Amino acid sequence: MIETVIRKRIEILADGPLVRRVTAAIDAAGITGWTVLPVTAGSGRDGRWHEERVTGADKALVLTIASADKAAALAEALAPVLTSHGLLLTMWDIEVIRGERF
Amino acid sequence: MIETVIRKRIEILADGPLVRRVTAAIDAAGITGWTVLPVTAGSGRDGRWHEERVTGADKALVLTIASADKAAALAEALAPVLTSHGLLLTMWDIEVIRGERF
Amino acid sequence: MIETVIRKRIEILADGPLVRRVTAAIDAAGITGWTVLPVTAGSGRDGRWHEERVTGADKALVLTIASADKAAALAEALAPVLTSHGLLLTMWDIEVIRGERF
Amino acid sequence: MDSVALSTFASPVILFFVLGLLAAFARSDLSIPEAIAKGMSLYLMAAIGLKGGVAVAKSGVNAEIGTALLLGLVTSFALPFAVYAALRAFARLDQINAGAVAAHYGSVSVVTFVTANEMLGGGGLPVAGYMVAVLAVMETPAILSGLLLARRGSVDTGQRPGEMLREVFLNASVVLLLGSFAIGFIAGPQRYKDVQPLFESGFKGVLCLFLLDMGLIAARRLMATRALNWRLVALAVLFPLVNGMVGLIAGHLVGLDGGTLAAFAVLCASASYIAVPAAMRLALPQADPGIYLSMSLSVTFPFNILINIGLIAAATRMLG
Amino acid sequence: MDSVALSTFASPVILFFVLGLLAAFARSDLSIPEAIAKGMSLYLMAAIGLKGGVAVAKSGVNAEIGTALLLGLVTSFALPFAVYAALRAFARLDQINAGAVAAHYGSVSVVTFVTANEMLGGGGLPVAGYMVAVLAVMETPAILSGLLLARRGSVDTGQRPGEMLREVFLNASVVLLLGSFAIGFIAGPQRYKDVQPLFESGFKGVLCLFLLDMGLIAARRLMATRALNWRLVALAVLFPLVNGMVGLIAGHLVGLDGGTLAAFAVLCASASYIAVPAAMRLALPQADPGIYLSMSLSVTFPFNILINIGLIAAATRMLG
Amino acid sequence: MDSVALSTFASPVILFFVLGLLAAFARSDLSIPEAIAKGMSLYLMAAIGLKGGVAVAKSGVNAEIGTALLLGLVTSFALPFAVYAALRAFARLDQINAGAVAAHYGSVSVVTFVTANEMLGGGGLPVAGYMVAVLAVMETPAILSGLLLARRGSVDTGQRPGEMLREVFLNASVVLLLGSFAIGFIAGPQRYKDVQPLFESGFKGVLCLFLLDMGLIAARRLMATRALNWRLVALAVLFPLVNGMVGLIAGHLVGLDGGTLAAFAVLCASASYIAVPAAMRLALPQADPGIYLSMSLSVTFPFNILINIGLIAAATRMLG
Ligand SMILES: Nc1ncnc2c1ncn2[C@@H]1O[C@H](COP(=O)(O)O)[C@@H](O)[C@H]1O
Ligand SMILES: Nc1ncnc2c1ncn2[C@@H]1O[C@H](COP(=O)(O)O)[C@@H](O)[C@H]1O
Ligand SMILES: Nc1ncnc2c1ncn2[C@@H]1O[C@H](COP(=O)(O)O)[C@@H](O)[C@H]1O
Ligand code: NA
Ligand code: NA
Ligand code: NA
Repeated sequence: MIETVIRKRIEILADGPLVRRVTAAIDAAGITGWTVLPVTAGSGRDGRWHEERVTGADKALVLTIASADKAAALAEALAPVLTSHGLLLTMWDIEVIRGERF
Repeated sequence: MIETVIRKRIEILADGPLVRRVTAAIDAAGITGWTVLPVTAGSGRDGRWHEERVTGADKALVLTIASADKAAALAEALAPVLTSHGLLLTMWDIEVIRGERF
Repeated sequence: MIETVIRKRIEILADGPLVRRVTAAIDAAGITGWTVLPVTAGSGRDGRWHEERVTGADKALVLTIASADKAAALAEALAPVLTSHGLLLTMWDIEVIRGERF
Repeated sequence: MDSVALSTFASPVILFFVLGLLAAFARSDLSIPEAIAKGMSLYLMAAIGLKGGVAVAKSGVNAEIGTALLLGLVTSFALPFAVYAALRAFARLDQINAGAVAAHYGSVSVVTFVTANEMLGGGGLPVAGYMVAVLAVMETPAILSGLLLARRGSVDTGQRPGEMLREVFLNASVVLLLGSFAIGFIAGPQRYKDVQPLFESGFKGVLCLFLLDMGLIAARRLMATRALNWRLVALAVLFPLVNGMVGLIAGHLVGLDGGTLAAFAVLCASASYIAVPAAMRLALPQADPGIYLSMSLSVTFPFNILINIGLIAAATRMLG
Repeated sequence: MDSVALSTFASPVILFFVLGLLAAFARSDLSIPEAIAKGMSLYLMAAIGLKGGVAVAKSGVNAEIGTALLLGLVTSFALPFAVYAALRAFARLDQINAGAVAAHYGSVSVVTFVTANEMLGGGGLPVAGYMVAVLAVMETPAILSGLLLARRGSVDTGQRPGEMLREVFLNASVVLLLGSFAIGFIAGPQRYKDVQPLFESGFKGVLCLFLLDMGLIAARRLMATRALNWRLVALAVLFPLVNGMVGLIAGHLVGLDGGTLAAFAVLCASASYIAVPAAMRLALPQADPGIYLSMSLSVTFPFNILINIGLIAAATRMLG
Repeated sequence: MDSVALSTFASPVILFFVLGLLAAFARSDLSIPEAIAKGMSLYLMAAIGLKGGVAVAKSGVNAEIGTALLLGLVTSFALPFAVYAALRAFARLDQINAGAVAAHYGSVSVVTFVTANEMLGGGGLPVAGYMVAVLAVMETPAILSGLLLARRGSVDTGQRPGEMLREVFLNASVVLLLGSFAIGFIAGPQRYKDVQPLFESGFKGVLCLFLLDMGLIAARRLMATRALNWRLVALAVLFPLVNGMVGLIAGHLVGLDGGTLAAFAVLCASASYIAVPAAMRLALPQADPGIYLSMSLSVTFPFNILINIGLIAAATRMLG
């Protein structure tokens, strides 16, 4: 059997112009990496939006895998921006292979 | 330490033309929002498909975060369509920050 | 209440040219299907990259849902490629509806 | 065979389609980004809509247009019944799949029409501008007959009827075709000049690249499908032949002629693979897309492009 | 009314915009892929940049250009103060939202400028090439005044100032507009010939398709918004009227005339919906995009395209 | 220096590349959607393929073509051995990375070829149409020699050989280049006229926008890379210089001359950054993309575009 370890997976939904700030926070938390996924539409308290990169109304999903400690540190670091800029952060436990990287 | 609460994350893979029906069900279940992610290819019992928006053979992933109650209500509401239209629904527990929104 | 069963959700981040090999491994493991999501940017030990399909520097996220047995078999099968080709594999438990398909 | 048919295989437009087919069969990884393909199809529809509208602004509106529109509506609604019967009797398809496939053959393929337009025009059979409007009205009536057939006379789709009707009458290609047709008609030949370079000079080149993509998609689907058997393949060749002849006779009877008649026959011969599949996903989800898409896109579409347009052109010349 | 205004509604460019509005209001699913829309906007900016630069290479650099640039800078910085006052007093908007909206009205809309350019040129009011540079310099000063207003005189944005300044002065459209302006200027009329077919012949056609998309986006946003009330809508019509007149008078006083004067007035009348919203997301996240985007994109933009450009053209003719 | 070299920096094509470099170095957020960039690269390949095929249809097939194709094959296969030796000895790269980099320099860059084609043609050194076929055959032999070098004489890649060969010989750009070359050849000058507006008039403009994107990508990668050192940078400048001269001499010996000779030298001087990196990911995953992409894309590519094409043109004139 292959060995797996438990890590945190964190996904953060952010406005396009804010993605750079989120990834900077991930780097600052000492996490080894991140990956950005595109999103095409959404709806929330502020109403609906639909892939309007033209008007800058686009969002992206930033995904990162980290140890529980670093994940907590990242959540802590992002907390003020989360509230002020309406980011959406979700976090859960996953198994990874070659976990020593994270 | 930042406070987190446990919510359900639900992801539904649906044919392009059906996405509107899925998001309507989410709205009807009283969930605050949803986000749509693009998908580019897939394979299932019905064979393979590959980003063919031209022939309408596209799919999308609808992601929504809700309390366990509302998630169950949504699953219940979507159940008939799930079977008849071959949607794929997965659901798991996550931690969110500022959970009072959901 | 709708009945759900527990399955594994596996997500594998791979270089574009390698996606075909990952999906072949999924098919070989006897799993019923898979879905590919696009990704637009990322950062890791090898530095940053940004949606450069022009230079072949693109990646994709392959997602598949399987029973715990098949998931373990898949992880086992992919393990050598994971290390040599720098794939990222994460895995966690989810609830699915109509679980007999997987 | 006819000069149109003969020159077919030396035209860049057709050769790019063949290149797409061959590349996919050889399992090359050549592919065109989805957004680009979608963009090209929007461009092609806007361009033929505009061109048609400008032509009608020049020629004036007349009774022939009304006749052709009506004939188009009736044919699109009626063809599925015959197609359905053949699918049930010969291919032994179940009712739901037979209804879904029938809807595709009653409706039309925009790209087949555009390609025919170029080939007929180039072969001395110019097509009247108003045929774009006929194309647009033929897209959707077949959906209704297909649903009637699939559901034993009921079109109840389990969804709000408004949603279904919107899907049918305001679907993107109908809106864009009729919209740019109206724009061409209102703007007229003089004001059209400004936008002509993009919409007219570039047209054939874009069609080449679009057909390259269609060749790739059609062949890849054919290789991946598990849903076809020889009876379905035979019907997917027979339908365009028979429907084309039906269109030729019906059009001839109401007084169409030349390229316009040929174009109408091509519309009857063609099968939808854009608007109708999307509608079927919603209204007949139990139907298998493997069947209807493979038939219309991977067999009928190439057959029309490579052979049937040439045959119809030849038959039209014999008639006139 | 003036011939420019009269012919507006028969021009394909405007008709495609109207088609987009109507299709969205009718809830059609017509849409243009995001990547295509982004590609078209880059094309339009490169094309007007080049054309402007070549025109200046022909006409030579003179004092008028310096005057116009300075006037543009001052106006973009100053307009938000008046807009802000109106928003606070009449629409009772809070300080932060009023500041954010004000920044949009001080800045400019590239597409409004491009459309005006075509309509004015076609109506006998050609616009001087250097106005592209004026357009570029007017994009960003308003962001500073908007922030000053929203933050009671402090522009501290809680972020590294470098990031904010880069966002403001090196944002994509400023770089592309000024960059291709410089390229046109360096290359000159002779070398421009090589690339003219793409950038000049195709221009109006691309503008048609781009405005189709803008119509869809503007109308869809209008239908989805919950943030507008009648006072905000009234101001979103009043601002372009008043700012356009302010621009006309200010431009006239410094000696601009003809199409160049009209184009300057259009710049003042237009509101940003690309560069400024992106900056506001970063610097004023508490401001509601529902308000500023709906006002600038869904009310002011269509009003300018459909009515105000014609009015400004008429007023310009009266002046000269 | 030569007129080609002199006029380089005033050509819009080159200026857009420089704009891309500068914008990226200044950390502007300017970027071109991936799908658009991919679409433009497909367009450029189809366009030069067609043009080349039509030219050969006009000029006829002759022995010179066979000679050039053979020379191309041999050179692409042979160059990596010299490159490998230099990488091992001077930059002390390990065997795997040296093999991977060597494969890139044996192969070719389509965009460098296209740019050279335009610049040479514009400078009175027209390139024979068949060079497109030479370009296509030079894309892949270097992959084999690179693998031989990296794996001590074995090309076993741990994957099914079929997959590897398909990747190599049916990769998208080879198929599209040779496919549209064949289409141009079959269609001939007469039928090519129909599609000429898109593929010929628009060509230089699209090349501008594509080079803008390449400038952005090259500079951003250069700034992000941690894999380069001065020895690697020096070699990334030396390789195109030396390989270009080798190509010039070899081509001269077999009888090529004028623009055709210069284009062959440019092919030798250029390094792949599309086909070869993708093959290396599969076959040599242990090799570091940071090294081979940064060298070929961020150093050699700009050096060729900005300086080396001009040098090769000057040297060609001295030869003939
Ligand atoms: N901790 C992480 N979380 C999410 N994605 C990661 C992480 N580390 C690496 N990646 C992704 O995997 C790719 C390859 O990583 P690496 O092999 O470390 O260069 C990166 O470019 C990222 O897209
Ligand atoms: N419950 C939810 N589930 C998934 N996505 C959400 C949810 N709520 C909000 N979102 C996403 O977050 C964005 C901003 O939300 P809001 O701040 O509520 O307007 C929305 O446009 C959605 O894309
Ligand atoms: N086990 C699976 N894991 C992930 N995606 C799946 C799986 N099975 C099916 N899918 C996706 O769901 C789509 C429809 O599946 P099916 O209804 O089995 O044809 C496929 O085309 C895939 O994109
Ligand atoms: Na039909
Ligand atoms: Na303004
Ligand atoms: Na080379």
